[in-house]
Amino acid sequence: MQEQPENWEPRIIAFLCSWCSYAGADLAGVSRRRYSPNVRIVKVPCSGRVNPFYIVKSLQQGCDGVLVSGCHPGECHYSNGNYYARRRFAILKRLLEYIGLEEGRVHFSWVSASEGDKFAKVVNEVTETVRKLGPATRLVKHSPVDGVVN
Amino acid sequence: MDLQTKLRQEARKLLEEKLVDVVIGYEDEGAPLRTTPCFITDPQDVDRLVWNPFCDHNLARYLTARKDKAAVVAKGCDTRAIVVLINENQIERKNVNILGMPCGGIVDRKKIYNHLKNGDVREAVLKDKVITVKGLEFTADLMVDDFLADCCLSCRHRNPVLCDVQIGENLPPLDVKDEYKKIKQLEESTSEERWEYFRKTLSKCIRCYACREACPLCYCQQCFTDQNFPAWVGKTTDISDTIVFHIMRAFHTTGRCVDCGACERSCPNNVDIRMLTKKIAKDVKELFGDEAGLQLEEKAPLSFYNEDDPQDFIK
Amino acid sequence: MAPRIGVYVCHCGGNISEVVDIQKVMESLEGPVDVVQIKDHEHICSEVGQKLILNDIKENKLDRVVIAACSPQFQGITFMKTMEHAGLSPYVLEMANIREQCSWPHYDYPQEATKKAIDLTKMSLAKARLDIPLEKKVIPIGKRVLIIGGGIAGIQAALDLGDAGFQVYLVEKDPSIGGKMAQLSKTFPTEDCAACILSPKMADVPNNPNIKLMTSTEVKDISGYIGNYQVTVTRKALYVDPDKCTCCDKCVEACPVTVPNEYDEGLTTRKAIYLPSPIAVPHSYILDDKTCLGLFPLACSKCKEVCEPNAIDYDVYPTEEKFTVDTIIVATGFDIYDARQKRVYGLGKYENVFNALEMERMLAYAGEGKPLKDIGNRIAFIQCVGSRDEQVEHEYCSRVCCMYATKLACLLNRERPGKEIYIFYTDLRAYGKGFEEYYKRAQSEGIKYIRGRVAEILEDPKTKKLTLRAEDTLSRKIIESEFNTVVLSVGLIPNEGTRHVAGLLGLSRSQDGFLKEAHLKFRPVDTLIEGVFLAGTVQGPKDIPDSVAQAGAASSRAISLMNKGVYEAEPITAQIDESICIGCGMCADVCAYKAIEITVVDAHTGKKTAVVNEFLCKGCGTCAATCRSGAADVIGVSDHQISKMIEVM
Amino acid sequence: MRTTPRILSSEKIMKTIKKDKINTVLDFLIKKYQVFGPVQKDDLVVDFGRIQNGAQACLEFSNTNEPAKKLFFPQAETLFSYTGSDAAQVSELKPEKPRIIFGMRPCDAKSLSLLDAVFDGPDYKDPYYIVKRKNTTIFTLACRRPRSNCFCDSLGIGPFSKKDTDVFMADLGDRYVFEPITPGGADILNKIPGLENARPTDAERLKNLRSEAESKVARKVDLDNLPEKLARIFDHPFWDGIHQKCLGCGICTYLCPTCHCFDIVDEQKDDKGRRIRIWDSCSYPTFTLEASGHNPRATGKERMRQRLMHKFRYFVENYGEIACVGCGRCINHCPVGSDLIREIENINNLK
Amino acid sequence: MKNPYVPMPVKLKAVRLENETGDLKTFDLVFVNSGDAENFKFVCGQFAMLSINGVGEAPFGIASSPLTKEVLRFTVKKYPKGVLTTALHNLSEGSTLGLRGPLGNGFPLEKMTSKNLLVVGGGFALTTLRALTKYVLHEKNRPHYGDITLFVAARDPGEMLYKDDLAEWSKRNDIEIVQTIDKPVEDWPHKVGFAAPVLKDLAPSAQNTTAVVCGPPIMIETCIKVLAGLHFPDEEIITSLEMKMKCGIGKCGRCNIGSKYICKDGPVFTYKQLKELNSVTV
Repeated sequence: MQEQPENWEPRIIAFLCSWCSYAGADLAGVSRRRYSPNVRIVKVPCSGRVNPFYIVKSLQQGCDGVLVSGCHPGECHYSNGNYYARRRFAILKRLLEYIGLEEGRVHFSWVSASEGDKFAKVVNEVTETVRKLGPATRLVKHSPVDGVVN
Repeated sequence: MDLQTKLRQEARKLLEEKLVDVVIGYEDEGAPLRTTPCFITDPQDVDRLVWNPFCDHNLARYLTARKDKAAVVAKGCDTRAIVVLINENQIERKNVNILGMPCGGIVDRKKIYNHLKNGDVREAVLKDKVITVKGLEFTADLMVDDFLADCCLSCRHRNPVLCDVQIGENLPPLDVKDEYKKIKQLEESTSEERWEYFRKTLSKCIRCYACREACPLCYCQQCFTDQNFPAWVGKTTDISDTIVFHIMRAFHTTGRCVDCGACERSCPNNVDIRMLTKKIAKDVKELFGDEAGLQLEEKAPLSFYNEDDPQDFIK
Repeated sequence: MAPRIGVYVCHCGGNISEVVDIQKVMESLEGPVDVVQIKDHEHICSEVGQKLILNDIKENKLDRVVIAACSPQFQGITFMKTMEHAGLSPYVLEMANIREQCSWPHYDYPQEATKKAIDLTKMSLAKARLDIPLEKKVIPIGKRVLIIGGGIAGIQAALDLGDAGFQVYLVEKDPSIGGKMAQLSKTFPTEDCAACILSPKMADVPNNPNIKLMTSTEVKDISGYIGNYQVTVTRKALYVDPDKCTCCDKCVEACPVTVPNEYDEGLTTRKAIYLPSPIAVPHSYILDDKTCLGLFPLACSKCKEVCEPNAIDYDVYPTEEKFTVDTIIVATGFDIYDARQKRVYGLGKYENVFNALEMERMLAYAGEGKPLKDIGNRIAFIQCVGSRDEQVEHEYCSRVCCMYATKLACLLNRERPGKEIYIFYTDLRAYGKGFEEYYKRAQSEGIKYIRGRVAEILEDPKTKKLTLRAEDTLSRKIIESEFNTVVLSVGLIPNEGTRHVAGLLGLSRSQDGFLKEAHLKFRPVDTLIEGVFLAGTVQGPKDIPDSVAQAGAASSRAISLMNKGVYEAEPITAQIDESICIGCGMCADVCAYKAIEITVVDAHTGKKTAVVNEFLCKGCGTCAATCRSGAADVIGVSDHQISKMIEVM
Repeated sequence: MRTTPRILSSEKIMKTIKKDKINTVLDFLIKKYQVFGPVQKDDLVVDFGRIQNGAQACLEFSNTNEPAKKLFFPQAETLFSYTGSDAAQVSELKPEKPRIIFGMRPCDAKSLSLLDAVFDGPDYKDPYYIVKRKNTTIFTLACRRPRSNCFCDSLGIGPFSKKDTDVFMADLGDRYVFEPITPGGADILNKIPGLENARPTDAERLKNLRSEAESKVARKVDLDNLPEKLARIFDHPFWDGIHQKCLGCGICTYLCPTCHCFDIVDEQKDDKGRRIRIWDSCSYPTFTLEASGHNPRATGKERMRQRLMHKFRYFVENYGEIACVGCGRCINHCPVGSDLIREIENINNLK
Repeated sequence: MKNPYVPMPVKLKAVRLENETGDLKTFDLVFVNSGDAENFKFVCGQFAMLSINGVGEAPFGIASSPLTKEVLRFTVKKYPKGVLTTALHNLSEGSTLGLRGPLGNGFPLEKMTSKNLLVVGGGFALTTLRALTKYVLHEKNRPHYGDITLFVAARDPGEMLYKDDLAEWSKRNDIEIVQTIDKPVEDWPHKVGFAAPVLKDLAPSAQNTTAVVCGPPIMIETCIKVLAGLHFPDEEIITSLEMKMKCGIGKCGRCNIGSKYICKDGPVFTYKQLKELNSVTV
């Protein structure tokens, strides 16, 4: 655990499929289920839509955490997009952690439209994990490389 | 008859009978410890073809741009790359004539230079698995097998997986003890250590894209690095940009990389590129049981799924 | 020109404004020249609010609208309509969800909620800048339906649609419609005679002017999309002109070739020229060109010689026919599990082991007083043969076996009393209407149900009697007992025709191999391919009433689509940049809708690229995320847009 | 173009120091200057890096993997930054301390005079380059270990060339000798404590070492009529075959001390952005690809031709010299074994 | 030392759509700093780099005459893959952008004096030719030139650039204007056909005439051949080339033909020079 700057709050981006997880997030809100406000949501049609670049770019931009959430297996509105996503992210997550991204920056979940509670729980978990890790540094692109040699 | 002679015979036959327009193989232009790709169209030139442990290029790289019918000299890994290229519609099976070479491994020049403390090799003669290297201040006899490329040491497909003519008998399978030893070692280290390792090796990258260009499977008309809408990766040598480039290039080889080692060999700054691609190959095998380029009409692991694929990483 | 964006921040009558500092949100959006106006409103979804938007669009020439309010899932449609009223594309509207995903869950963190609301609105703004004014794609849709499969489900759907005035092409690969039901003796639980209830329906088919019946016909190819499916069928050579044939039977007498009769599961024989079944529709003799001697070369022409109406012509060939339909109902049915694969039960090896369909046929004959065979007094049924069996990779329950075994047992019992009938079952499933009562009645009639799996059957080589060994799992006793006849209650499996049609249409199959519905609960007869529906056992094992009900459902789904006259396709679809695409085909591999094809676009260079059929595409974007080169993207949720949204972070 | 001021030969007093004391020289310089020198990056790679103490320098090397150009023309460099659509803000170009490049080979030193022609030429001046150049003093280290693909001789440079440097250094085995070439070089040299005057025999010693080193430059290439020859063969079928094996990677250009093509791109996050220039390569298809989709150098043939023409003909026409210093890096590192010398010989042999 | 990479801020004063397809827009720019305006001296045929912060930079020919001090005019074609051209087209009036220049050599107006001028322009390459025409038609300059013919080719009437200018010039009797479109269109009062054949039919006299040809590469190539066939001397055929540019000052290495950089030594070349450079067009 590293030392955290004062008032630092994790900034987390979430890519939610519009049919299950986004609706699950809505349900959490409708049921006034409290959860941590650190997540910014991008609605995508399907977890299968989530290009690995979305995750990598988010990390490069300085997001402290990334969450991708879709329909449970077998429940994909588009039949099987989440199955492809699952394979893609199994590889990507392992790769990112292998190159040294801290375990706990990138998360995946299945949240259905009826799982408002689960959504809240996932967000809280993700936020807490990221909070423990502290601000992202490793993949973040800071500023110009000027000057001369490394 | 040695394999080189056989190879030349076969190439001559193919050209004379006009079965192919060109034979893509290796020739020796005199540079010690290396060969260079050659494109032979005249049967009279087939004696330029050589076959030795310095034939390290993956010539499948040259097939994608061709419209004519080409014969290509291909080692086990090269034939696997060809299989992937056929599966991905990049070449037509009928347009390529594969001269399959059972391969005992190729020499990693950098290992020799290293052994010689970066000595400047001015002459090298290969005879029966012994390379006699000469520099201005030294002469040394080196065993080929002591200087094989890393990818060859863990090679489990030394024989062509697909070919029209196989030159020579199949080699027995190599006794690969721990294919992923280096990867596992790294996996077992801490996150900080891994980050430090990759930061260090990737900071040597000068974004010359030789790894991409040498890779037979990096055939995209437009690489993601050149994409504008949106521009995913910065073009600088900022460590973040460099790492993202390598993460995504490696990711794009998922289930496709045949571990021919072309990327790493081509790197002018000795970046450990295979530590990324091999890791993915390992994961693909562990998670999905797939290995690239072994079968025609096989779908790449990312364009396929099983309902019971592992998902323990998903909340 | 730069977009002109109008932003509306909704108070939602306090639902939002009591938590989120609306003023701050609005201030944070000021600055960019393309944000023409920022307004707040108490209830932007109200009529007044919508009028405000309408007015602003006109007055301020807005061409993008960002609404920070409730969830787009909640009021999205309302605002999309507002956009349409204002003459704008509904796809240049973006909503920032600052209620469900902001003020409501974060009511106790007003500051954080405000920050989040600002970010979400800015993200919507970033996306709106790159929105394209898409329009729904309208496809005209006619009233033509292709029904593949002429079993009870196909027949029911054809009649429903034909009666409703739709033009039906009913394609059946066999010479007669009727399917498996036509082979049954009686039906459970009412014990109606199957032929008696089915044959009137079968007869209605050719009599319906709206149904074009095509028997002995197979679907060769289907291309296109809803409203425009191009169908190619192959019609087998018939040799016997059904219009001329009088079914006088003289040809049959003359025919020298005798082969097993499929209708009776091979228990009886037929000639090379024959009537497919007594209730066949069309009711005409047919000639089996695989066994007929008269065709190649002409060695025999006995049937032709005796045919008085001159209905026989050897010199005919298969023909291809093409037609266009608007929707398709797939009703290709099932096959029974080939129990010969369960070697321990000895089907095909032991004389007195039969599968249930064979027993159906035997009973049908017995019922007519023409028993095919003496089946003895001790009869055992073995349940779940090829169902609920991981060994043969059929984990599913076939749903009908418990009841048809009960039915067959009752019929056998009554046919000649004094029998001892045992049913060895795994679990007894009598869930349907009248099933439990039927089961009780069978028990009361003396049918013995034993919970236990039969481990093996041994045949006495001399007497041909069968010794069953099983464990009674209730009493925990090993049973070893001798029977005259064993009936295997075989399960239902997907058939070859289903696989073929699934391939043509790109329909996905469930793990069990049956075709997959769009949603198990809410769209049980729809498929993911727009305009293609499922009826009957093609979707999974079911009994006759369920098949008929589903056929009705499928036809009514088709009717509701076609009655509109037009089909509106979502404009959010995948898009391929041909100048970048290298035709590797990964996108096509992952497309659940078969909407992408790899096509040679430049014959000269042989350049291949992916081409999206925008009517088939549903815009899920899996292709775009799979594409390595960035050639595939989704209009309306483009990589560029999402990248800009990420940049807001 | 820069003209190098010369010092009078009477002031050319050679200095010397024992090898084991060389770190003291570096440590002294580090106090006043930003010192860059060859640093061991891994087992095989020696490259220029900032030296924080003398021990970091690796003076026993054949040549650096990458040329010295990046010290003056970095691979990525900010031209200016901005906020929103506001006007450009150019940050102070002048570095805080003067720089010394210690241990550059004569071939690389020569390359700087070629880059001067481009960036400090008669028309447009490149301030970013010029500032770094003017702020830098160069200590050339004579090359006693030419490699098998070195051909600097053929370009009139030679492993002991004293041109285009401020201080010339040579390794005498147990000692280094220093010879001031420019007044600036002499000035610095005079301030370094611990240097002794060279021995009377050292000049002779240098001469011998020089011919020894020169004899190790095994490869030669005839460049005499090359520019004229190239002018005649623009449309020769020769170009159809030569590029076949080229992968189109940027190694030969990135590692070339004289190649200087670049791209200019914008990078932005939120409303803070900057315009940067980054190395680019004429080997890349995207180099000349226009927004319309048109590409004047559409295939490897045109790109390979451009590279050779530029080095051996266009540069000569524009600046009077060949844009090559014979360092051999492009040959050593070409992944497919393309050999520049052989290509030139092939051109020379063309009818 | 002037930093040649740093743009001057300019404001977009007016934008106008030029064609029916909507991919051509004309931009009128004004300098933000008065000092820049005073120092900005250019000749017809020169170009400038326009840039948008965060997007990038690209070269465009200056379409306004040096005699018009109020605004600098550029016409930009938008390409789907052109990041900058797309961004430019999305700008609204009042936006700030950057400008570097003037760059390049411009037309050799001195050498052209007392000659007849044949100005041949195709498609949207009419930009610097507009500047040239405006310039030579100016009352101060008109007496220095002989007969002036302006030959304009476009795909269809909708793609014809600077319709207002053409209309205005048509009213004059000291310039002949020939317009042609590729395919016949109803109510088109001018010529029909591709530029080169129409030019050939027109057969302008080569006598004491300088021809200036700008257009798409294929048009330049064919028109130059026509002119050469009509005995225009190589050095009297002048053209302006385009190529991808980054620095605009002859350093970044991409826009050369032979040893000449289009940005620095061009974009204006005579046919004679091009022949020496092994290239008719790029």
